Amino acid sequence: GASIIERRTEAELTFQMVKPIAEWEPRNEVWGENFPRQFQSYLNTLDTNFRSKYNGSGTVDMLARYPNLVINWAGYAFARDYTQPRGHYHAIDDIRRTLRTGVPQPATCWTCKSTDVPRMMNKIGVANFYKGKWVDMGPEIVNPIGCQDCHDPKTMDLRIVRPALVEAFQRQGKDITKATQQEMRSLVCAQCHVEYYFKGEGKYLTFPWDKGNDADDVEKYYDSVKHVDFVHALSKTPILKAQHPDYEVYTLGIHGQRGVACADCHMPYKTEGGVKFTNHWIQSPLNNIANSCQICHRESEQTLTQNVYDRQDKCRELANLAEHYLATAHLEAKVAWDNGATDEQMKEVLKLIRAAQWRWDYATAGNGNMFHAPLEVARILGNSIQKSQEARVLLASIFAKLNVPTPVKLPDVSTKEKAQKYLQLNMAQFVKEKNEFLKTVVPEWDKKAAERHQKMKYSNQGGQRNY
Amino acid sequence: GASIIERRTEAELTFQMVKPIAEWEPRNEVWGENFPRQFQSYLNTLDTNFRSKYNGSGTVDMLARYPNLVINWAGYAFARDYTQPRGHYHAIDDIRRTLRTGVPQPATCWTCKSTDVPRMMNKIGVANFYKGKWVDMGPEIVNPIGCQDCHDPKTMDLRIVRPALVEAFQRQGKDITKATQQEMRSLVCAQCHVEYYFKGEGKYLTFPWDKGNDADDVEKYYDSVKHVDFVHALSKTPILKAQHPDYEVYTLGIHGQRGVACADCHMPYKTEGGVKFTNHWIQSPLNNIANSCQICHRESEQTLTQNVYDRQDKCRELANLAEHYLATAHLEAKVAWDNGATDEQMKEVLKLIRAAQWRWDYATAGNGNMFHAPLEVARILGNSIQKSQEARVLLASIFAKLNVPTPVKLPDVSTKEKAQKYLQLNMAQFVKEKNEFLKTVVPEWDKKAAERHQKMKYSNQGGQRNY
Amino acid sequence: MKIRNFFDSIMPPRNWHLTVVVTLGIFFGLGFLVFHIGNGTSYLSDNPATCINCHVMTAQYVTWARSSHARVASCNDCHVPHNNIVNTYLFKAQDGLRHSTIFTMRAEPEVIRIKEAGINVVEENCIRCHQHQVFKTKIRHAVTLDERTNNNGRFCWDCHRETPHGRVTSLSSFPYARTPKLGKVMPEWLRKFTEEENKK
Ligand code: HEC
Ligand code: HEC
Ligand code: HEC
Ligand code: HEC
Ligand code: HEC
Ligand code: HEC
Ligand code: HEC
Ligand code: HEC
Ligand code: HEC
Ligand code: HEC
Ligand code: HEC
Ligand code: HEC
Ligand code: HEC
Ligand code: HEC
Ligand SMILES: [Ca+2]
Ligand SMILES: [Ca+2]
Repeated sequence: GASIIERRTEAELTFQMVKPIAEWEPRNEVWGENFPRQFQSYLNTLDTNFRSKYNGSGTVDMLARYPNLVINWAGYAFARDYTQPRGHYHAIDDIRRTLRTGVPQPATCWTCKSTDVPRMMNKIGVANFYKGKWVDMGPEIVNPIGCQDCHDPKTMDLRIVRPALVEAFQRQGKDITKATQQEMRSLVCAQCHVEYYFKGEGKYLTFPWDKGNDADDVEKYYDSVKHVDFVHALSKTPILKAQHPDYEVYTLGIHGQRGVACADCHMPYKTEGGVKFTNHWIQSPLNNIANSCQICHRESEQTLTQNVYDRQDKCRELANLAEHYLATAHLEAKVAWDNGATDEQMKEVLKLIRAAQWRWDYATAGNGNMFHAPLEVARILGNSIQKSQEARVLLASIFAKLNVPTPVKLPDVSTKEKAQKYLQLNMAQFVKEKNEFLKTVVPEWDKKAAERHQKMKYSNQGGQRNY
Repeated sequence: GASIIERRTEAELTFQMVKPIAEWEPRNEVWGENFPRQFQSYLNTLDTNFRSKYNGSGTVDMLARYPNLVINWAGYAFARDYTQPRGHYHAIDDIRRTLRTGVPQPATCWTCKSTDVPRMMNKIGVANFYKGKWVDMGPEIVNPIGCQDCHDPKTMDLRIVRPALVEAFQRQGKDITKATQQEMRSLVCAQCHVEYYFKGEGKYLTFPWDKGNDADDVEKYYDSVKHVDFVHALSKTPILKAQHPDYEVYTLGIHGQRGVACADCHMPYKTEGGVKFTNHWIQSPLNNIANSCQICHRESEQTLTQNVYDRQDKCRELANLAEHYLATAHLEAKVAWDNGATDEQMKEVLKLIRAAQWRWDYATAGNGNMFHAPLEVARILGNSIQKSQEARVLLASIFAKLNVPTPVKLPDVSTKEKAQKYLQLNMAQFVKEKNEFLKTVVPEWDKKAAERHQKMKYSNQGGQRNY
Repeated sequence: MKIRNFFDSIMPPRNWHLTVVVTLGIFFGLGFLVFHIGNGTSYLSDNPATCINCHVMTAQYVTWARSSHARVASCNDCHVPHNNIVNTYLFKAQDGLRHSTIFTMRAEPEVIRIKEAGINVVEENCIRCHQHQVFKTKIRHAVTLDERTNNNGRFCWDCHRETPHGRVTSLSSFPYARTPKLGKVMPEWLRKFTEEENKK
């Protein structure tokens, strides 16, 4: 009898840590000494060479690709700069570099960018973390997303370290500690790949799932708390901005509903010699179809790629319409205001634009949405089109009342540059300031961090900057 | 292992003809003497008791369910009567009964309703068949869809007997004789479950697939031959009517693309006393999930039913919007005409309405479309919404020019009765005429047919009327 | 159905009769202790997580968990007979006892290989679920039947080599594989923090 019990304990100690990892160790390279395969594969997220029809590992200027975005976000920092995401290892670089951090931002912006975040939250408290200024936290947050964000350093079990996800589950009356291993293979991603907002003065990171997680439910929640992200510079609409509801939309698609996890497609098993392990090169599965899709599907790489493109094409077709008519509605609304339309006259128009923009943004802000749940995306976009067009029907009536001849003349905003110029955004100035910041402030941050790392265990390790 | 081999032998030994079947034998009961299992199961298409959320085997008055249809089809016989289809055995009853055959129709209408059709085409020639009047052909066409429509009476192989399908393939440069058996399991259905039009004076049945078979391709074809099904009674739009593009839309969905055939879902295998055969009870698969879907999917009946409903719900949501704004556009266009709008002013409006209506109809006219290819359906509907709303934006400008105060007052057409009354359709009269026809003309037809059947081989068999 | 036929249909294969009788005896007698401690009772469950109470099964568990079948077939769907309920439990009892014993004795090989009896069971089970795809009229797969009929020794997984465990399944092939345990889903500070919050 006894030997069986011994053997079971053995079974639980499957791995021997070369160097035990400290509870708050933020540096991947330290973890990597114990788990070289996972670490080496994770380093590949630095790659920027893969390009698919709509996504890939390189950065893509989304404002140049879809200039209507500039108009739709007029009055918000997104109109200055918005790109396709890159791999996890770029997270720190990219948030430092984006022109969106040229405007004052709260420390909350760091939450999903670094393994230093759990360390700091533990140190100064969650609410205090969010409360600070983004720039003030700079010296503390220098390691990009990594092992600490998903793993328990003692057992290497998957775990959640971002409070917002746990809190959102609690408010929905769900117990995240009951999650199965398969669910955890998506929930670690749901710490970050979700729609969020900054609640109240304390800029407390909050996931708006209290009423459910499709576009309609989340809109109801935001309406109920009267949330507004910004007032549109042209149409004066109180706008909701959606950010990457990747997890939410995934749950509305067939793969999510059949229990296929994010990790099944974005982190499939890899065989290296006689060893199999989870490939930590988190990227577009189209760069690795053989080990992801083809585990479950027997079709050729070409067919599977085409399946993805077909779905993205159909959704993009509707997204282009939604985007275009939304931009037109904003521009026409401005003409109405300029010609003396009253708040009363415009009330219904703004309501429609708010609803249309929310739907369009929820559908398109997740870069995987159009594959993760294409039908849901098309449904939301269809509603968006209906609403922005309805706004334009009302605007046409308003023009009649204001004696504005129709069709009204609209500015040429057909490229990113033209659109930004029309909005009088001083792009050259923003870029100059940013370069200044990268040259002067950032090196200071890195210096302080290097000093801190020196004092930590295993200080012989270089900082992440080396890669 | 052994059981599989047995099954295979069975399949090859099925064909011991008790009584050889004459080449153009139209009566199922005669074929049925050789194949009692297939025949008995086919008789079940008489059943009308199954009801799913959107479909089922009973007849459903679609005009009552979606009153906007009455407005959208104003000026066409569909505004009088349009129902959900029932099983194949009802085909003759239903075409006799529909108020749509209260208006003069060509014999072409019979083409997809009866096993007497190939017999007559063989006898009098294809073009001559189509050329005639529907009523004149009545005495010849009395047996509902059946074995003759899909099988070769000598070999029981699947075969195509409707010229329109073969011709459509030829015009596309495809050779239908090269079809695999699996393709044939859908192509027999594609003889009838397709969009069609009556070409030229000869009312020659034609499938509009020359430029491809999605909504855009078919529209291009119709535009190129300047086809118009009817001029809308309210908006004066030259309308295209879509009819059940079941096969076309199915090819755009994942099941079609993965080679799953119509028969896989609508005619799955059945085992009776150790014998395995094709269940000829062609019906909604939701009434038989265990033998259809669950052959390939391991989820519960409840989950699979919910999958179907989810897709139908999302598409229906967009269809309701498309339908509503289309009806509104027709009604508003009438107001514009009534207030003196010119052809020149209305030109663009009518173009948009035509395109919007085509898309909506193509998406919804196939009762299975919303499951067969939900994303494609949503894509077309999104485009439809965009176009009918754009028409309304233009109309709002026209109202301004005509000094019509907006929003314009529209009639209450919220039920089938109200809508038909608004269109001044004398429904009571139509019903009276139809009843008269069913009481006087139809029995004559049946009498003549019975006499003909007497003279045919195996004349001891009753006519189909007996079931 | 004739009574005789019924008995035939529930009897395990002839060459197992002795094993079965012995197994049953041990199962209901002394063997219970070993069986219980060694988590042998998990053999009666259909939950795959219970199979990997033995770490030697981790390789099979994690490969299965990442296969297309994880969603649709548990271990027992493939590895025990499903032709009738009695056979199902006899097979489970026999296997469970043998595996528990080998495990306890540390006698397991580096690379576990499926046994003849097990092979047949699995093959039958593939066919049980995939009947319709390997049935002749679905031509896509006619090849399978011919191969099997001619008895040239090919099993389904001779072609479908990655289904479901793949070719790399040695004990040391999965150095750090995580198998499900009810672990801690979040660190202590976060658990305390959110618990406090919840009280408010
Ligand atoms: C701690 C926050 C966080 C976690 C946890 C997280 N991500 Fe990310 N992810 C990001 C950020 C931030 C980026 C964008 C980085 C950039 O563009 O600089 C990103 C980028 C990506 C990309 C784009 C890569 C490319 O090549 O374009 C993919 C794919 C991705 N994540 C998938 C996942 C999956 C799958 C998981 C869970 C297994 C996950 N992420 C967990 C924050 C996170
Ligand atoms: C709840 C987690 C979360 C928060 C909070 C968050 N992000 Fe991100 N961020 C992500 C994820 C996930 C991605 C990658 C997915 C994508 O870009 O669609 C990302 C991508 C980015 C990128 C690269 C792509 C792009 O958008 O240009 C930048 C830059 C960025 N974030 C900046 C910020 C800033 C600035 C803030 C605060 C205003 C912020 N993030 C707050 C999760 C978050
Ligand atoms: C974005 C989330 C994420 C990050 C970051 C991450 N991992 Fe993982 N890791 C996973 C997931 C998901 C699995 C699969 C767990 C499962 O299947 O149960 C995994 C599995 C593992 C395993 C178990 C063995 C295996 O290969 O399946 C080890 C060891 C591991 N990771 C080490 C690391 C190390 C070291 C780093 C940092 C270099 C890291 N991980 C970064 C999500 C992550
Ligand atoms: C772990 C299993 C698994 C993986 C990995 C996987 N799929 Fe699937 N896929 C499924 C399941 C399950 C379904 C639902 C159909 C079903 O139940 O058979 C599905 C459905 C689909 C469909 C049809 C749904 C639709 O939108 O029409 C497509 C296309 C598809 N997958 C493509 C892919 C591609 C491309 C990848 C890789 C990027 C992929 N799958 C990865 C299991 C998987
Ligand atoms: C069934 C496979 C599958 C699953 C499950 C899945 N994805 Fe994806 N994901 C894809 C595909 C395919 C793309 C499109 C890649 C492309 O266009 O190159 C994609 C794209 C993305 C992108 C954008 C990638 C880029 O290159 O910028 C992100 C981020 C992402 N997914 C995150 C997630 C997250 C988070 C989850 C779970 C909540 C998830 N995915 C679940 C297959 C999947
Ligand atoms: C000769 C023409 C013809 C052929 C061939 C044909 N159908 Fe039909 N089908 C019809 C007509 C006409 C109806 C409507 C009958 C009615 O409503 O009276 C119909 C009705 C149906 C229905 C609705 C049944 C219900 O209960 O509501 C289904 C499902 C169907 N067909 C599937 C198929 C499939 C699958 C095939 C091929 C295996 C096929 N059909 C071949 C003409 C045809
Ligand atoms: C190319 C084949 C074809 C032609 C030609 C055709 N039908 Fe049908 N018909 C069908 C099919 C298939 C169905 C069942 C599918 C459905 O109703 O959506 C059907 C259903 C019907 C139904 C029952 C449902 C309903 O629509 O109310 C009636 C009545 C009917 N047809 C009358 C006619 C008339 C009248 C004509 C001539 C104007 C005609 N059909 C021409 C194939 C055809
Ligand atoms: C709407 C089309 C259609 C009609 C009508 C139809 N069949 Fe079939 N039949 C099929 C299809 C499809 C198959 C399957 C063929 C295959 O899998 O290759 C089939 C198969 C058969 C077979 C082969 C054995 C089997 O069960 O698979 C026989 C015999 C048969 N049908 C007899 C009949 C008889 C008798 C009638 C009239 C009572 C009839 N069929 C009406 C489409 C039809
Ligand atoms: C002969 C095989 C077969 C039959 C029968 C079948 N399916 Fe499928 N189904 C598939 C294949 C193949 C896919 C594509 C996904 C893949 O490649 O794994 C799929 C995909 C799906 C999907 C995901 C696609 C989407 O729209 O998101 C759903 C849902 C589905 N099937 C439901 C059903 C239902 C319900 C039935 C019965 C009415 C059914 N299937 C019958 C083979 C089949
Ligand atoms: C993968 C399974 C699948 C395939 C393949 C398939 N169908 Fe269907 N079909 C369905 C389902 C599910 C419905 C919806 C039934 C409901 O709502 O009750 C449906 C509905 C229909 C209907 C309306 C039924 C009614 O009750 O009125 C018709 C007609 C139809 N299909 C014809 C076809 C034809 C013709 C093909 C091939 C060109 C085809 N189907 C291929 C699953 C399938
Ligand atoms: C008590 C520990 C233990 C548990 C629990 C266990 N196994 Fe095993 N299993 C073993 C050992 C040890 C071997 C190696 C035996 C050998 O090589 O003869 C083995 C071998 C096997 C084999 C290959 C040898 C053969 O008999 O064909 C299969 C298949 C198998 N196990 C399936 C299962 C399944 C299915 C379950 C869960 C229902 C399970 N095992 C649970 C310890 C266990
Ligand atoms: C889809 C069917 C299927 C499922 C589900 C399945 N197995 Fe297997 N298993 C097989 C096949 C096939 C083999 C033989 C593989 C070979 O010989 O390459 C096998 C072999 C094994 C072996 C012997 C190792 C070897 O390579 O011969 C063990 C141990 C085993 N399985 C355990 C499990 C456990 C534990 C589970 C559940 C976690 C499981 N299996 C689930 C089909 C399955
Ligand atoms: C309990 C039922 C069941 C058993 C037993 C089973 N399968 Fe499957 N198998 C399925 C289902 C269901 C699918 C479709 C999976 C999906 O939808 O993702 C499938 C998918 C497949 C596929 C296509 C996907 C892939 O993994 O390549 C193959 C090949 C396959 N099975 C082979 C086998 C073999 C070989 C065996 C025996 C070793 C087996 N199956 C045992 C139910 C089963
Ligand atoms: C001689 C090699 C060979 C053998 C033996 C074999 N298969 Fe296959 N199998 C294939 C090939 C090749 C394909 C892909 C061809 C295709 O999809 O038409 C396939 C496809 C399949 C599929 C369909 C997968 C999909 O996603 O469409 C299933 C299920 C399957 N096999 C199960 C089995 C089962 C069960 C057995 C044993 C009875 C078996 N196979 C034996 C070669 C084989
Ligand atoms: Ca990217
Ligand atoms: Ca019906």
